[in-house]
Amino acid sequence: MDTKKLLHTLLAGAVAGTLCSQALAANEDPIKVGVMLPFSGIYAALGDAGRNGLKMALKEHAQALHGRQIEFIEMDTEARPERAPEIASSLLDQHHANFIIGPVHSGVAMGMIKVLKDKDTVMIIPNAGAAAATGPLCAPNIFRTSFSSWQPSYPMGKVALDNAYKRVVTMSWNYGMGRESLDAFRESFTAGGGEIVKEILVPFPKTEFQSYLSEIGSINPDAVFVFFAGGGAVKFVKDYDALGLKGKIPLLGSGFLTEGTLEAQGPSAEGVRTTLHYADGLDNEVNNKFRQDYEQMFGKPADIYAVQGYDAGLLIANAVDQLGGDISDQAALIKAMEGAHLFSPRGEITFSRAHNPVQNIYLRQVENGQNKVIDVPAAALEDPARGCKL
Amino acid sequence: MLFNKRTERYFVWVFFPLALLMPLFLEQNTFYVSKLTTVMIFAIFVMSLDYLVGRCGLITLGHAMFYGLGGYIFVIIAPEYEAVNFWVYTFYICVIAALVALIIGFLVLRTSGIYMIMITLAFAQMAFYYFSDSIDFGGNDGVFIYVKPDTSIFGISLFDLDNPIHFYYLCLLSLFNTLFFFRLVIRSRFGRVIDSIHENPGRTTALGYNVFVFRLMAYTMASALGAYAGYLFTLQYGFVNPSMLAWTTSGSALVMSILGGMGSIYGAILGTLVYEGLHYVLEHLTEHWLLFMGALIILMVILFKNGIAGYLEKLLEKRS
Amino acid sequence: MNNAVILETEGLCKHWGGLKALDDISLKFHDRELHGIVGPNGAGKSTLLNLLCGHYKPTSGKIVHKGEAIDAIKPYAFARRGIGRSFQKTNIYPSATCLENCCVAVQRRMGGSFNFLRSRYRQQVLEEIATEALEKAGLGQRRDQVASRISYGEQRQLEIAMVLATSPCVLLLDEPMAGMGHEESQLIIELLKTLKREYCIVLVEHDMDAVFELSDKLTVMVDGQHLTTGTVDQVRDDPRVRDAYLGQGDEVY
Amino acid sequence: MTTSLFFVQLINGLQYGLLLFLIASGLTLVFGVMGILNLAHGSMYMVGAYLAWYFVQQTGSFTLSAIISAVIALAIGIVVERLLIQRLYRRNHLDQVLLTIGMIFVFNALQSILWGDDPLGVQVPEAMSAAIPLTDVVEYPVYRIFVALVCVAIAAVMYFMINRTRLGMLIRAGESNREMVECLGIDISRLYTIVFAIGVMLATVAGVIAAPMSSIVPGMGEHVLIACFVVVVIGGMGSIKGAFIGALLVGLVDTFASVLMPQLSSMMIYILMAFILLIKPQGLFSS
Repeated sequence: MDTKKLLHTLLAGAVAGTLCSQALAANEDPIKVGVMLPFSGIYAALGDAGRNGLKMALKEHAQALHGRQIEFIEMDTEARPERAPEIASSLLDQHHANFIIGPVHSGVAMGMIKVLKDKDTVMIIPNAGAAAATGPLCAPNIFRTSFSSWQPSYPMGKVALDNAYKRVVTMSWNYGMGRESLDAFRESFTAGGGEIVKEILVPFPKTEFQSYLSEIGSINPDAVFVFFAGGGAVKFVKDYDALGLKGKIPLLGSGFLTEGTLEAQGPSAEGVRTTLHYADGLDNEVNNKFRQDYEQMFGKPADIYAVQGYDAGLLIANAVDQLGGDISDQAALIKAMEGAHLFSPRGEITFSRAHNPVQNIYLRQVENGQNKVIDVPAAALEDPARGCKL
Repeated sequence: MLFNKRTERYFVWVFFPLALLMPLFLEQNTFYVSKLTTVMIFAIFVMSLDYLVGRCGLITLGHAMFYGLGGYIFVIIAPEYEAVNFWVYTFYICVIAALVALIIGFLVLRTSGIYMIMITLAFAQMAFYYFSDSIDFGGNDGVFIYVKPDTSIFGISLFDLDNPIHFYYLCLLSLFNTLFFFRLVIRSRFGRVIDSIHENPGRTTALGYNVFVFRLMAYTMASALGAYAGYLFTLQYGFVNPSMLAWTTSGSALVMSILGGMGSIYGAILGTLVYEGLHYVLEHLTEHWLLFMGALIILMVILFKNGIAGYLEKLLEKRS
Repeated sequence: MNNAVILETEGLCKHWGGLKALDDISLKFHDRELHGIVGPNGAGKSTLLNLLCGHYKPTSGKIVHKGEAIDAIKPYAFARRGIGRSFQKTNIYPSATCLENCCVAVQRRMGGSFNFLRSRYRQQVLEEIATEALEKAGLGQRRDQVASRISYGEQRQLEIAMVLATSPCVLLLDEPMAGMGHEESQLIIELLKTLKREYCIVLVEHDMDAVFELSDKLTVMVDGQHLTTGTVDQVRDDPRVRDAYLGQGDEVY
Repeated sequence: MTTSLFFVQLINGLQYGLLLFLIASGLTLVFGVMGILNLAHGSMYMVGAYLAWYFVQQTGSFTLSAIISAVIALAIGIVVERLLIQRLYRRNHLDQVLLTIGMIFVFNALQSILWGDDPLGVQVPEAMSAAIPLTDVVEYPVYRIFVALVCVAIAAVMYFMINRTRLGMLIRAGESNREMVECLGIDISRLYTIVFAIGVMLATVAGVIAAPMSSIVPGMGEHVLIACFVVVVIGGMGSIKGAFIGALLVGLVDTFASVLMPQLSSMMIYILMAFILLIKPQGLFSS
């Protein structure tokens, strides 16, 4: 990070704080974008990619901002939920951020929502898929540019049935996101007559999978559906291969299983099928340009987390553009964002009444270290937003 | 004299008046008020740990269990959509936490040294995984508290917990009371026995004291206060998460307490302020704040033999 | 002398694995008498004291205090019954003042140890009793000094003062003169002479002159066994005692 | 559970246990000999995994990478001991805790700066990529058997060193009586440096050989640290034999608990530890 710039920002923030009573004309201020992502600890890679995507989008669409500058205020959540409210209130009360982008981790999202719900700022979630965020806890000022946990997993049930898998073992870490993913899969899979032979919940963040895999081997189901991400996904896919299950029992997963992890997984990941709202190899103009530019700017290939961050940036740019640069009226801003129609690298997206993206879900298969799209099992899929009263 | 070290008196006279006036300067910026509140709440927790580790010689790496329990007990016993009385629930939570501590203390206080460190950790991890795996209490994502308790006594409401400034003063009051309370306890006859046990448990037994019972009392008391801190933390933002119980919470509290100067109690406040302050400043200066934080901690261990409090005391001694 | 029996052992045994540290010891300790225990190294003297104060549990046998068997009670309960002991290695609270050292002892008896709020300095009686104990042990002038800063001999005195402060009926003293110079020893001897008029004292000591000078009764132990018990003169003339000490080279009397 | 599954799980448990032993052995050695509580031990495991990845990228050979990593680990051990740990021998455990927590921070930051935060992976060396079928479905990779054998071999070497060699004699003497070792005219500070470096190397080597079968991610050190402490405390601090038994116990209990009692599996090793400490407050094989 550019230390000088940040110091400058800080100073500006402090000055702005003290001069708050003599607020300047809104349109000349920079738009303040608080970034609340993990830059250290287990989710650091995800936070980094999200930030890159966000910055890239706002840079690319600078002309849409009607001359307004963007000021980033970056905060490391360390993926520690108990710190989330404090950091969120820092961005809200200290920095008076117009937009707050974050987080990666669902627990942190809950802590943020607690502070930011119905406040004078707009929260855009660029990853955390907790159903509650656009379900029971949904609010006018909370948007999500990623997915709800239900979205990527629900279509997989249909895919499994289409492949004539009748008996499936599901497995994930025992936490909200994992359980919600398995539930979504179960919902569509059992509705079509499939049977979940066993549901295995592994304590988070344990990565000793051998004993579970041996058990799966003894059950010998038609397929295995899992939710894992990051380091756990790497370890799981490698263990699945090493213990000889690969090639005998097809492995299905929520797309995070093979996102940002393919290089580490190596040949073990070949042939794994997953469903997600994005795929590296999506052949559309936006995506091709996005991937090329991203690689050029940051020296590594873009992943889903970068796309979601990028779309958070697109959403901001789009809304600011619609309002001609004046975002002082929160109601108008929210209305503009609700109506946004984005051309994302993942395809076109709009927003549901609960502010969750309505998007295509792709079926991908790993071929030569790439997630290749082989089908679109659900087009413009909208999260049911159970419990949302918007 | 209650605050018997000169350094401590200075600290009390500098810190509390400043803290009392702070919100007047920060009225524009409620964030700093909230941040200081969080730090003070954690300082209460660190103080209770400091009493156990530095005063009683009971090293625990499971103290965060009570911090988290403070929040979860509230979630469990309080009705979800009804404002309960703050003081009544403070009492409930402290009593329940004390009962839990009594049971766990009964088991863990049979061991000592590193074994005690580990067995306390074991219990804390069990509690952590219990709440983290539980679906009823929000699991990994935690629970919200929708309605904050009201603080009225006989119909007079002293603090509005939704107002950050009010909450700040409640926590400042709690901080001072805790410091005052520990000072009283240390000076008391109970404190005399605890001091004796810390210095020479064998001799204390030979004088006819049941060392186990005294340790159990101290453990229970400190745990109840730890739970009180956790309760305050939960109320600040209305959010409970199992990460409050994680061993890293115990670890950072231990770091702050050692940094401040073990056993000095007021050092716990110093340690928490310095640690959180450094964290805050470094985090805003560089993305690699961990590196500098680590290096500073290493330096401070090597330079300050008895923590910051010890260093200040030596400095004052030299002067006079 | 026919004082009442205060402490009594019946067939007391302590085995460490196969080793019989103490074998079938039956002794009677009388009020207001000093009962010396001597014997070569490894005779089991310290083991006996450790059993008498409850630090060890006997393998078999009984300890009877004022007519009650007490071998099953907790270690701290021994002290509460008035069985106080001093240790072979100085065992005090070095960072506290002498007065405070004794206060800890007095407070046990005075109660209030579970009073969390009342100041420990607020009770005059407690300090008076503690000061009294210090004076009895000849440490009155060291009252307010930190225990680690007084001389070694004085620390031994302090230990006795602490035991006195518990207002015991039995004093178990484990080599109170160990490592002391002649003059310091004399001080302790004088002290014990006055104390034995009030208390039952069990004294384990290597300094034979001192033991012979002080003891009303003397027990000789060898290899965990009870050899003989009698007055100083009886023991001195017992040929078995001479045998036992022969071949012990350095400790020949 | 069928017999064959039971058998497979037994192997899983033993293999996990053996790996745990390898990580924990350095921790218990350093504590036993030097009385130092090294919380940064887990970080060295992490460093090992990252070094393995880095040098496999550079040299293409896993064996070469393992050797270079071990040498670097020794160097880190010597430098850290001379520069930092040496100042703390006369301090209490708590200062050591604080110092080594500081070291964890530094190692984590360096990892992030040097190697980034993406999950990384090392491929199993070509020569050992085969697998042995156990049941119709489940196979057992040769590399994991090799790892288990390496762990057993290292345990045997440590046993031999401590019981049969001069260094081992000094170590045993140092455990029971520092002054005596010093009286024998041995430079105890050099002995300490060597022991600490060996401890660090053991953790690093564990990280290296675990790299091909795990994911290399930030924070992997802390996770393993707690498991290590459980192992070492169950066995009795400072006892190599205890660490060995403790590691196997933890490995087996964790493996079987995850299959038989999934609701309790996350807590099971802690329940085991609490249970053992309540019966034997000094662990199974404390001296």
